Formats: sequence, structure tokens, C-alpha cells
Amino acid sequence: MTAPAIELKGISKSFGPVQANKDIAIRVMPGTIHGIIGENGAGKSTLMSILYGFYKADTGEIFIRGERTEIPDSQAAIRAGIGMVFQHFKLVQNFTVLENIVLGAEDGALLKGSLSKARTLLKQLSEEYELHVDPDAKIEDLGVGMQQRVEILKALYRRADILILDEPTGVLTPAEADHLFRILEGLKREGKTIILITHKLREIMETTDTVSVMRRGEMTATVKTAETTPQELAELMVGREVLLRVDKQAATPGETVLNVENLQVVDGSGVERLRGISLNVKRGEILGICGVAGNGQSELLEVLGGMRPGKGRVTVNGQELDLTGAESDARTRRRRGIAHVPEDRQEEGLIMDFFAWENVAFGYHDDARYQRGAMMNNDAIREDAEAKIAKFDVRPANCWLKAKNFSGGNQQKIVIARELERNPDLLLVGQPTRGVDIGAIEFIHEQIVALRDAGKAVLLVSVELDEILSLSDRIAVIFDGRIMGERLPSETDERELGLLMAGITDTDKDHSVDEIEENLAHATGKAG
Amino acid sequence: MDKLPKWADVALIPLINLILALIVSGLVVALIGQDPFEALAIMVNGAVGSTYGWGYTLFYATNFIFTGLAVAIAFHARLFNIGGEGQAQLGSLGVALVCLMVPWPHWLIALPVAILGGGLFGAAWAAIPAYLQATRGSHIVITTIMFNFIASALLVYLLVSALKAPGMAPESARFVEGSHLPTAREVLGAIGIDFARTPMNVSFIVALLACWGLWLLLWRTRLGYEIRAFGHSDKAAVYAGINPVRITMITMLISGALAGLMAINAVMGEQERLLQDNVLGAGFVGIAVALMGRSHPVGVFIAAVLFGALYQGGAELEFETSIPREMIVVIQALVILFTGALDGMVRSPLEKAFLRFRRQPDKPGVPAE
Amino acid sequence: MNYLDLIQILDSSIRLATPLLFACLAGLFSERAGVFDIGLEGKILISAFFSAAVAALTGSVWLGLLAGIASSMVFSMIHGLASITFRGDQLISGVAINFLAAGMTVLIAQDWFSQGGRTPQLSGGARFSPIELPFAEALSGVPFIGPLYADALSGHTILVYVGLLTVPLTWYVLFRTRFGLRLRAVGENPGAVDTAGVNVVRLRYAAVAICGVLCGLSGSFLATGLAASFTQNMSAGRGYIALAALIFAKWRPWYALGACLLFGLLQAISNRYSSIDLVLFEIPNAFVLALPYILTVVILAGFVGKAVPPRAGGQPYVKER
Amino acid sequence: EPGLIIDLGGKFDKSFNESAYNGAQRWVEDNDGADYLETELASEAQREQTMRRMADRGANPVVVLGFANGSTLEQVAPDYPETNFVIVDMVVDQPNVQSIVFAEHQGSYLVGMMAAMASETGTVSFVGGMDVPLIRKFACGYAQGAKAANPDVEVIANMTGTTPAAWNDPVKGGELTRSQISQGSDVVFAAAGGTGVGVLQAAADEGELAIGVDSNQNYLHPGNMLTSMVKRVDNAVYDAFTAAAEGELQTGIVVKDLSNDGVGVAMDEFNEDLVTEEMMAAVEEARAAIVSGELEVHDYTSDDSCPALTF
Ligand SMILES: Nc1ncnc2c1ncn2[C@@H]1O[C@H](COP(=O)(O)OP(=O)(O)OP(=O)(O)O)[C@@H](O)[C@H]1O
Ligand SMILES: Nc1ncnc2c1ncn2[C@@H]1O[C@H](COP(=O)(O)OP(=O)(O)OP(=O)(O)O)[C@@H](O)[C@H]1O
Ligand SMILES: [Mg+2]
Ligand SMILES: [Mg+2]
Repeated sequence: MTAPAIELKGISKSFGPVQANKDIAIRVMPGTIHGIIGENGAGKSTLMSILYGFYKADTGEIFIRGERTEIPDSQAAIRAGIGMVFQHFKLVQNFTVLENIVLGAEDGALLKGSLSKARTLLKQLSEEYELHVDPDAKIEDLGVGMQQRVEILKALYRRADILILDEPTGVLTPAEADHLFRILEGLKREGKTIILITHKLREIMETTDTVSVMRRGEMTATVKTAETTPQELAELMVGREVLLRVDKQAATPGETVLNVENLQVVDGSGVERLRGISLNVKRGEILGICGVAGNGQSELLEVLGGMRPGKGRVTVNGQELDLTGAESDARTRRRRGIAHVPEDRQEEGLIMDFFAWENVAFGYHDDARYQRGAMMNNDAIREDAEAKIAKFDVRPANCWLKAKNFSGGNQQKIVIARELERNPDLLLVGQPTRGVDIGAIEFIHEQIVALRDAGKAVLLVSVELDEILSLSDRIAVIFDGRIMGERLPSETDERELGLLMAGITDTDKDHSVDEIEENLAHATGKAG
Repeated sequence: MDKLPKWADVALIPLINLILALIVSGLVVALIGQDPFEALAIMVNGAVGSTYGWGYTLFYATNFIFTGLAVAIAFHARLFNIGGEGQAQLGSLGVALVCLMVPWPHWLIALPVAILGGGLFGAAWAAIPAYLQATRGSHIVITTIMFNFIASALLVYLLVSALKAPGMAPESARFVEGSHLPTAREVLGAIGIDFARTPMNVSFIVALLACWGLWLLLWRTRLGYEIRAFGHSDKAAVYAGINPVRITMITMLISGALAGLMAINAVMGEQERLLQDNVLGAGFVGIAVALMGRSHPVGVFIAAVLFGALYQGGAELEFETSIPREMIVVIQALVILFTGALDGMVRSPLEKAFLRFRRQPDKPGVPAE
Repeated sequence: MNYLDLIQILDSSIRLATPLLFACLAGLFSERAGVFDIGLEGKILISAFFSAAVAALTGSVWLGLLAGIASSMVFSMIHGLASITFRGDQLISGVAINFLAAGMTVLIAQDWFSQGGRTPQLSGGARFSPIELPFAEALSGVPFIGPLYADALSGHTILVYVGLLTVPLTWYVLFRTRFGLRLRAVGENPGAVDTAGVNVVRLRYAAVAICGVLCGLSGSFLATGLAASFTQNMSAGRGYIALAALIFAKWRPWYALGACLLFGLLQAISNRYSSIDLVLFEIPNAFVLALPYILTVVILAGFVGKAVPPRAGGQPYVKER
Repeated sequence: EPGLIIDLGGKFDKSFNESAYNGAQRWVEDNDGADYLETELASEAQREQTMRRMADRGANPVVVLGFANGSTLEQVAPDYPETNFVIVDMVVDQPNVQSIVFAEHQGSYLVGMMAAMASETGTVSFVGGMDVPLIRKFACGYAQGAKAANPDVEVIANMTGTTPAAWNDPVKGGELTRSQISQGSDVVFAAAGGTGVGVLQAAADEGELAIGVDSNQNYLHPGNMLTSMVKRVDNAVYDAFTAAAEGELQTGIVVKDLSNDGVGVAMDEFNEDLVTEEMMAAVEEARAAIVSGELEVHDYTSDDSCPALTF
């Protein structure tokens, strides 16, 4: 029997009080694709970073091709033939592709030789694996798909025969993802070993040979992909039976609450993020916006929430919003009945170093209820906070705990409680269940649907197609700052939405990946 | 869970840092062939051993409270105002103009106007760096450093031209009698307490009020809430409808004004005329004070008194021994180094120790849901 | 102002620009590697002191130079310890270093020499002597070019020429060598360098060490080339002007040379003329002296092109929160 | 127990403060066992604390150096009626203050003559410290003397700055000197406190002559030091200490000039090769004329103008 390409034994790792990995064991056979699946925060990235020498494990042993290997730093991992494409790319933005590839793998103290040698090798590699990139382009001018190729080339250039990819498809369209998987198949045929991290069941089922499941820092199971089902994996992931659909009544839309006409946004560095968006949301309706991350959906929420200026015409309940002037801030939006659950609760929705009660007033701190003369009425805020914490079942129910000391799901409950309890006319929600466990997901979904049923308008942004499909009453697909089309959830499927997400509107025809790639490259070229 | 209990964060760590700084200072004293314990005794005695010592200690402390609060409030908005020196210089110009322009009948009338003058001028000097930081992202540390130099050039220019009093020295005319602030000796003398002749004056009370006012502002008003929120996360601030430009400007204006207020103590209270170099590094001491005081007004007050004692004790040290006054600068540098820059050296082992200590009693490290 | 005056001013500018240039390039290495350094001033000062002190004690300026560099390196390592190893605030560490230098120099000077915080006057072998460039004598008769070469360019001490040569050297190291590539990368994205298998900490320490050497040269030139002894606080804000020049130069070596020469020129002019009489009004000397600072603020304000510092500058590299 | 407050620049400035320090040291030697209090000023704003501290400690008289103490002493002296103060270079009109002023213009006149006679280029120069009337007084006397010895001589004068920092900026002093030398000067007179060290150094580096000030600085660069315009601050301090010890300190204004050897020209083994018989004779003659009142050197501070030099 051949030795496993990788074997980990008893790996544990803590970050301060958080134990990210607990006594983990795993074996991966050479020439296979091994999937690792688990919820957000399960410890997948941590485990792989340990294998790549980025973090140091507290305890445990690593065996590479049967030999016990110390991996104190990434240098050692590279020497052992391991390459890793991180979830957040590790590229130097203002260097060229070539410079990024030779960085750390130069031969000789002078650059000239290394660069020309790399150029030839790069040409070979890119032809061999269909990984075309312009070696002289600056990273900051490339789209994410291209950047990912650079990362893969970086690993191949270092002659990695064990390749780790951490959530490589999070930023890709379904078609791009398919292209990536074909590349991985090719690499596998060459005899390389691949570890693929994801939390998407479909990808696991389609591409891997074996799969390990992680939950809360522990490895709960390793199975052959052919011998399992998505349902089983899902249960292993969350530790109990899961419900994959949301229960809800059909919508009964009323008059229009939000109307957006030709909305445009240019960001700080002059890039057009929204190129003229028009849409509307009615009372008693949830409009879902889906798209690959980075196509303008975040900016859409931010403009509507008053966090950045824009151009165009937006009305709420028939009254126009000020998009650029003195009134284009989040404070004014709240007064106009718009509540906003931001995409990033830790960076935006909460002040992590504030107490829970302080966070309950966040954004509404100028509310008359919270004032006492020129001072703030902290007692009133605390009273309100306690009520909300009780109603939304935030645990622990302690308003003197700092936000950072709550778990992700409970942090999200605090934000949801604050925003929903304002009884807004329009609710903007971004990624409501990112990093939240299934139990909390159900609760949060119920709350959103309840708000809709109370006759309010909801604009939902999510990168999870499942969430969009199950929660929305209407779906708009965004690509490169434009709305590609609207569909009813009952009349569409993932394939059609995926093509729209890649900017292809004639969804009836067949489309090759190259075509999609070209379309995307064209779009990013314009954006850059 | 916070990694450290609050008391360790606000008291234990600064204390360990301070002790480290003092140990190294003692080594320096020993290295130049003096007895560190004797030096310490002289300093302590000189600083707090008499009403004379206390007077000077609190006089210096008053300066440091103002500059320390200035740095502290900026820290709350995550702004590093290293321009206290220049803002205080401009404040001194404001105070001097107030005291020179009007024949004040009584200090009680002069003081509020001088506070306004010093505050406004100090704030004005912070305004441009603040504006550039807020709207153009120019690093406030660099711009405020530059403004320190520009302030000092401006003062030199004015003191050899428009404001120069007759005579050779580059200084302004004496302020009018009516702008003289009562000293501690005069105030306490009136109620029959004998206090040495020192420049400590009613500005000390103003400084205490400033501490209290700043505490109120930061933790009891909407503005303070917004400043703190902005300091923790500017993205979140925008989400909450807090205007970053506005908060940056307001915070820096308050910060500059506080630094400028130092002049009512130093210029109006002691020198009673405008000198070219009247801040004497207090703007920089403010950094050490704010760091040690963990940017809390009470902490700033305690740290300022400590530094006041250090300055007064250091002056005595120079009288009594051959240790030059620069010893104070060394101690100050070490305090900044240990409390500010080398904080992690103490903090991370301590965090680990607390973590281990907490893990032991069987319960898991993280609260269950 | 005639041509001869101009030559004299240029001569003086080059001399005055040299300490700025060393310090500016020092800052360039450090900041390109992502370690901000407002402690240039302190390192210049400590090196000025140890250069002068050791030169005075041994009579050898070369030993003085070594001592100056060594002392500046020690301070660099303190900065490295604080900002790289213990991940402290780089700005605060810089402030502390400036104070430490201001205090320690006088303290030690007083202990060693008892001359009120200065060193004895240096003479003979304890100072750098001027070097005549080849053909200076022969060319001095040539109109226009002659005086420029013979009087302004020739006749400086060796460190001036070392300083000028450091500029192309810096450029070459940064943009043509492996070390330079890694150094620039670590200032932009240390995570990329780390995962590429290069030790971030060691790289940053190397940059900080180079910064120490160059600051050492700056201080040494100040005390043994420009002046002939150490006096209290003799760096007189040069570290900050160098920082200003660095921003002015947008972290690029050739531009740094230009910026330092410009600021040297401003100093030379303000030395020479107590005020500048423009027919309509008079520019006070104080303004000329403050001009480098004012120009830097203007640059920072983005009126003359934007100065974008290295992206990871000022932040410690933290892997685990 | 007398007290001495050394001014900014420090007691080893090789010039003004050092002269005072030497006077105090001489007094200690001559009255063996006697002691005095001494402190050095660290900054402009601490004058008052230092002065008061000295008086509180019981020093009597308290000697302060330099005109910059004027306005502070004006405030402090009345608070300590039992203490006598002595101020050098400035007149403070208080009953318990002795004000010592020097006739610097007279001494400068003599070194000006020597400079003009030693010059081969016909250009001599002057580097002052802080631009104040006191220093212009030096420059003006110097120019008058130079013109007297050689009516065609050109005199270049520069000041280091306008603030007290100008007393302690050797680098700038050196740069100014180089610039003057490039303009043809071959004798440079420095009246600039600590800055002068840089002036003398630069002159020596360029191989030209220099003239020191206050203390005898001839020893600094033998062969390049033409002479020094000594201002006997040491004698002033010595006399004040002695008089006070005997309880005879006179308050009011004391003028130290050529007639009572308050100012003069330094001659020693370091400059004897540079000074010609002819120079000696001319200087001696002028000296006699000034003392006798036959020759009057214009004092810049008397009317803020100078007949021989424009600033
Ligand atoms: N550098 C770090 N410092 C401190 N805590 C960390 C760090 N990285 C991860 N953690 C914590 O460790 C736990 C596991 O994180 P990890 O990134 O490994 O999860 P993951 O399974 O990759 O999640 P995701 O699907 O969101 O990528 C989380 O609770 C996270 O907050
Ligand atoms: N980066 C961090 N720094 C400090 N503490 C953290 C960090 N991340 C997580 N924690 C702590 O770890 C605990 C678990 O957090 P985590 O987000 O992993 O919970 P979870 O099990 O995923 O719960 P949920 O399903 O609600 O998200 C929390 O109590 C939190 O205090
Ligand atoms: Mg991950
Ligand atoms: Mg979680």
C-alpha cells in the first residue's frame, strides 16, 4: 500500500480563548482530490494554514509521503512540495504577475535572470494547464479569477505536487468554477494531490474522491464521496438534521416602497461600481439580489443605506432620497424608515469593543428616547437592550458583555434585533446568515419573512444562491454593476442564474467557459 | 472573553511598564556613576517633600493634564496627535494676544477670554492637519509634526517683529497686572495656609474641570459616543450615520484647543509674557501621559501628576547632584517606550498567564450558547 | 547675486544636503519594508555623539564613524524590537527613540567629557578632510563649468561622495536585486512574502538595520564633517526634514536626492541671507526655514501629485489575533 | 555663599559663560575652602524658577549672565529684597541689583585694527550670534577699528539668527564663515558664543585668520588665531563674589572698559608669530587714545546706528 501524501495526527490549535482545531487527524492519498467541508469558522482554513506552515500547531504531527516532517514555516512546506491558494489571496498588488511568481523563489541574488527564466517557465505552465495570464500585468489591474490563476501558477512554479485550495469558488461564477475544476482534474491526472476546501456540498459531490467534515474545530468524519449523500454531509456539518427550505406563504405585494432609477456609483479610486441600476421593491415583498461577490451588490446596499454617495433617482414611499448632498448619510436614511443589516457585522454593524447595550443604540443613538437633556440616557438604552436581548434570545443574555465576546450568530442576532425592532418601511439586508449556524439561520429567516408579512419591503443581498432561492419573492441578478435580469424563483434554476451572474443574457443557448471568461475579462478590463 | 481582566489592563500593565522604565532609568543613573537610590530619594523629596515641591509638581502637572487630554481625546478617535507642541505654541500666542490687547481690570474677566483665545488658536492649528486627514487622507502624524516646526518658525518671526518688546530678548511685553492669575500661595494665603512661592495657579482648577468635562463628553454625550465609535471602526461609523470628516475635525479641534489651553497655565499663569520657547516639550510629554493614563481622564490626571513630579524632581536633581536635567528626558523616553511601543512585551506573556490560569478550573474557555 | 555666489550656495547646499540624504535613504529602506520611522532624528543624534566622542577619544575619525554606525544600529534594533517583534506602535516607538537620544547623548557627554553636554573640538585625524576631485585644479579656469566643478562639486569630505553614490546603489538594490524585490513586497503585503516562504521578521530587521547604518553615516557626517564636535541637539530637526524629503520624494531614491538637494538649498539660502528681498515684499528667514515643512504639507495634501506610502507601512505583521 | 547661574550655551562654551565660570573658579582657589552655588539654565522658560530657586536657597549675591535675564530679574529681584543680584550685559534698575556692562565697542575697535592690518585681501568679516543691539555694538566697533587702520578695507558682517538658538549653532556659523571667505575675507571675527566655535573652525579649515571673543580663544587653533577680544566677565564675577564676601557689593551700574581692563586684546604664545610689531604699536597707541578720551569709539547702542557699517 502506498503511503498517504499527507497525514495529520492530533493537530490542535488555539487562538487565545478560541480553540480553532481540536485533536484533528486526516489522511489524504496521493493523486486524489480530497474535500474538506464545514461551516464558517469550523477551522478549515486554520488546519490548512498549519499544514502550509503559516500557523504553528500547538500540538500534533505532520507526515508527508509517510515521513514525519516539521513544518515551522511556509519555506518548509514549499520544500515539502506543498502549495496553497489562500482564501484571501496573498499577492502584492502593485507588482506584476511575474514578480509575484518569482517572489521567494528567485534563483540568484539578481533579479534579471530569475525573471527571464520565470517567463519561459510560466509560458510552458500556462499552456500545459490552460492557465493563461499576461506576465507583465499588474495584479491590481486583474480580476479575481485571474488573480486566482496567478496563485495557482505560483504554487506550480514552486513545483508543488500537493495543492491546497481554500474556498476557491467563493469569488467565481459557476462556469468559472467549472473551468477551475477541469484544471484540477488535469492536475490530478498528472499525479498531483489536491485538497479542496469549500462549504458548498455540490462542489464536493462533483469533484472530490474523498471528503472530510469539520464542525466546531473537530473532524467529525471522513468518507468516500461516492458512498455519501449531500443530506448526510449536511447533517455531519451542523450536527443535526437540517431543513433545506424556508416555510413561507406566497407574497402579496402592495404599492411600491423603494424605487431605484438609473443608479450609478463611482468608488474612491474612480472605478464605476454601479452602471445604472433600476429596480423596485413593494410592500410585503422580498427582492433578492444575487451575483458573484464584487459585482456591485455591496455598493448597492451601501448607497441605499447612506454609506456612500451615488447618482440617479431613488425614492422611498414616493419621496426622493438625497444621494450626494448633506442629507445623504445613514442617519437621515434611518429617519426615513430604512433599516440596514450590513454585510459585515464585525466591521460595520457592531463596534466590537462596545458593550452589547451600547451596540443596541448604534446608529439610533440620537433617538429622542435615548436622550436626557444634553446627555445620553444610558439607563433607557440599557433597559431597551435588555428587552431586545430577551426577545431575540441572544446568549449569553448579558448586556454588559462586549460585542466581540459574543459568538458570530449571537452578534448577528443583536444586529437583527436592533434593525428589525425599529419597524422600518424598508429593510436592507446583506448576507444575513454568513457564519451563522443552522439554528440561528432558521430564526433569522423567520424574522425576515415575518417583517415581509407585516407589509414591509425587504431588499436582500446574498452570495448564497440557496438562500436567495428560498427566501426571495423575486430575484434580480447583478453583474458588473448592472442588473442582468429579473426572475421569479419558481421559474428559474441555478444554471440560468449562474449564466446571468456571468453577464450572459441569452441563457437558452449553450456557452463555453472561454466565452464566459472572455465576458468577465472584458468587464474587469473596463472596471480597471 | 476579554483576554485580560479590566483591572490588569488599566492598572497592572501600566504599573509593570512604569517599573520597567524606572529600572532601566536607574541603570542609566548607575552607568554614569551615580547612586540611583539616592537620586530617587532626591527626586521624590524634591517633588513632594515640601509645599514648594508640590507647587512646582502641580504646576507642571497642569501643563501635562492639558496636553495629555489633548492626546487622549485624539486617541479615542484613533488619531495620533503628535502636534500638541505646536498647538500649545499657538495657544500661547492666543493667550498672549488676549492679555496684551486689553487692559484687563480683573483676572476673573481675563481668564475666560484667555481660555477662549488659547483654545481657538490651538484648535486653529489643529484644523488644517485634521482637514487634510479627513478629506485627503494625509497622515496626521506627519502633518502635525510639520506643523510643530511651522508653529515654532511663526512664533520666532512674531517675536522678533510685531510682538517684540523693546529690549534685546525676543519676547513680548509683560502682560497687564489685571491678567495676573492668583497663585496657590495667594489663594491659600487668603485662607491662612502658608504655601511656598511657586507658579502653581488657578489654572490647575481649570485643568481639573477639563478632566471632568472630557469624561462627561466621552462617556455621557452623543458626540463622545460617536467619537469612540469612530475610533473603534470608521466603517461602522459611516454605517451608523456618523460623518467621519465631521468627527475627525471636531475631535482634533477639541484636541488642539486642549493643547492650546496649556498656555493659560504656562504663559498667563507663570511667564506673564510671550517667550519663544514656552511649551518646553509638554506637547510630547502629553503623549506619554495619555499612553500611561490609558486615555482616560482619571488616568491622564494621575499620569500628569507623576510626570509633574518627575519634572520637578529632575530639576532638584540637577541642583543637588551632577546629573544633568536630561535625565528627565531619558526617563520620559523610557516611559513612552515601555508603555507605548513595548507594551506587547509585557502584555502577551501576561495574557498567556491569565489564559492558563483561567483554563485550569475545569470550565471551558468559551461561554456556551 | 552673481555666479560666484551661486557656486558658493551650491557648494553649501551639497554639504547641507548630505546628512539629509543619508537619513532620507535610511527612511526609504525602512519604510519601503513597512516599518515607519520617525526616529531618524534620534538616530542621527546618537550617531553624531558617538562619532564625535570616539573620534575625540581615539583621534581616529574612522573609529568614530564605526562607533556612530554601531550606536545608530542599537537604536534601530530597539525600534525593530518594539515594532517588529513586539508589534508595538511604530510611531510611538519613534517618538521614544528621539527622546532617548536627546537625553542619553547629553547624559553620556557630560559623564565622559564634563563639557556641558558636548564633546571636545575635533582636529586632525579625528575629522574627515576634504577631497579634491581629479582635474579640479586644471578645470577651475574653464568658464562656467570650471567653478561649478572645482568649487561646488570638488573639495567635500569623502562622506559627501559616499552619500551621492548611495543613491544609485539604493536604486539598484531595491529594483534590481532579489533582496530589493522582497523588501518592497514586505512593505506592501507581508502576508504574500510570508506565504512565499520568506521570513518577514528577518527581512524587516534587515531593512531596519540598513536604516541604522545610513542614519549612522548621517550623524557621523554631521559631527565630524559638517561640524567638528558634538553639541547638544545638533541634529536640529534634520531627521524630520529627511522624513519630509522622503514623502516629497514619494519613497523613490532619485527623487530623494532631488528633495534633499532642494531642502539643502533652502538651508543654504537661509544661512546666507537673513531675509530675501523680493522687490515688493520681504520673505522672512523664518519662512525660508519652515519651507520644507510647508512644502511637505502641500505634497501631503495632494496638490502636487499624491504621495502613496507603502501599503503595509506602519502596521505590525500580525498573523494571529 | 554666592551663586552663579550659567546661561544657555553652557559653562564650557569656550566663550562668554566659560569666562564667568573661570572667574568663579579663580575666586574659589583664592579663598580656599570657599564654595558657591552654581546651576546651568536648561531653557528660556526656566529662568524664573532657576533664579528663584537660587535666591530661596540663600545664595547671595546671585550672579546672572546675559541680557536675556533682564525682564525676569526685573520681576524676581523685588521679591527678595535681602538678596543682592548681579547681572552682566544688561541694566536692571532695582535697588538690590548691580548691573555690569562692558565697553565691547572699544575692544572690538582694537581687534578691528589688527584685522585690517593683517588682511591681505583688504576684506575682513564679522560673524555675530543673535542679532541684537549688543552684538551690533561689537560689529560696529570692529568696523570702525578696521576702517581706522585701512580706510579702504571692506567689512562684511553676518548674524547667525534672531533667537537664542543663534548662540549655539556652530554648523551655521561655519557655513557663514565659508561664505564670507569665498567673498574674499581673510580675517573673521566671531562674536557668537557657542556658534563661534564653528566660525573659528571653518576659518582654520580654510587657512584664514580668526579672532575669538570673550574668553581668550587663541589656543583653539594656534597659527590661525590672530587674537581674541577678551571681555573680562571672569573679573566681573570674581569682583562681585569678593565684594559680596566682604559685604561691600555696590548696586547700580558698573562699567568695565579699556581703562579698567574690562575689555582688551589677548596676546600669548599662540599668536605672537602672527602679530607684528607694527600692529602692537598701533593697538597700543589707539588704546591710549581711547583711555585718555582723545579718541571716541561710537557705541551702537547709544543711538542704534553705526557710522562704519550698515546692517
Ligand atoms: N488569526 C486568527 N486569530 C485569531 N482567531 C482566529 C484566527 N484565524 C481564525 N480564527 C478563529 O478560529 C476559528 C476557525 O477559523 P477558520 O478561519 O479556520 O475557519 P474556516 O472553517 O476556514 O471558516 P470560513 O468558512 O469562514 O473560512 C474561528 O473562530 C476564527 O474566529
Ligand atoms: N477573533 C476572535 N477573538 C476573540 N474571541 C473570539 C474570536 N472569534 C471567536 N471568539 C470567541 O469564540 C467563541 C465562539 O465563537 P464562534 O464565532 O466560533 O462561535 P460559533 O460556535 O461559530 O457560534 P455561532 O454559530 O453563533 O457563530 C465566542 O464566544 C467568541 O467570544
Ligand atoms: Mg476559511
Ligand atoms: Mg460562528
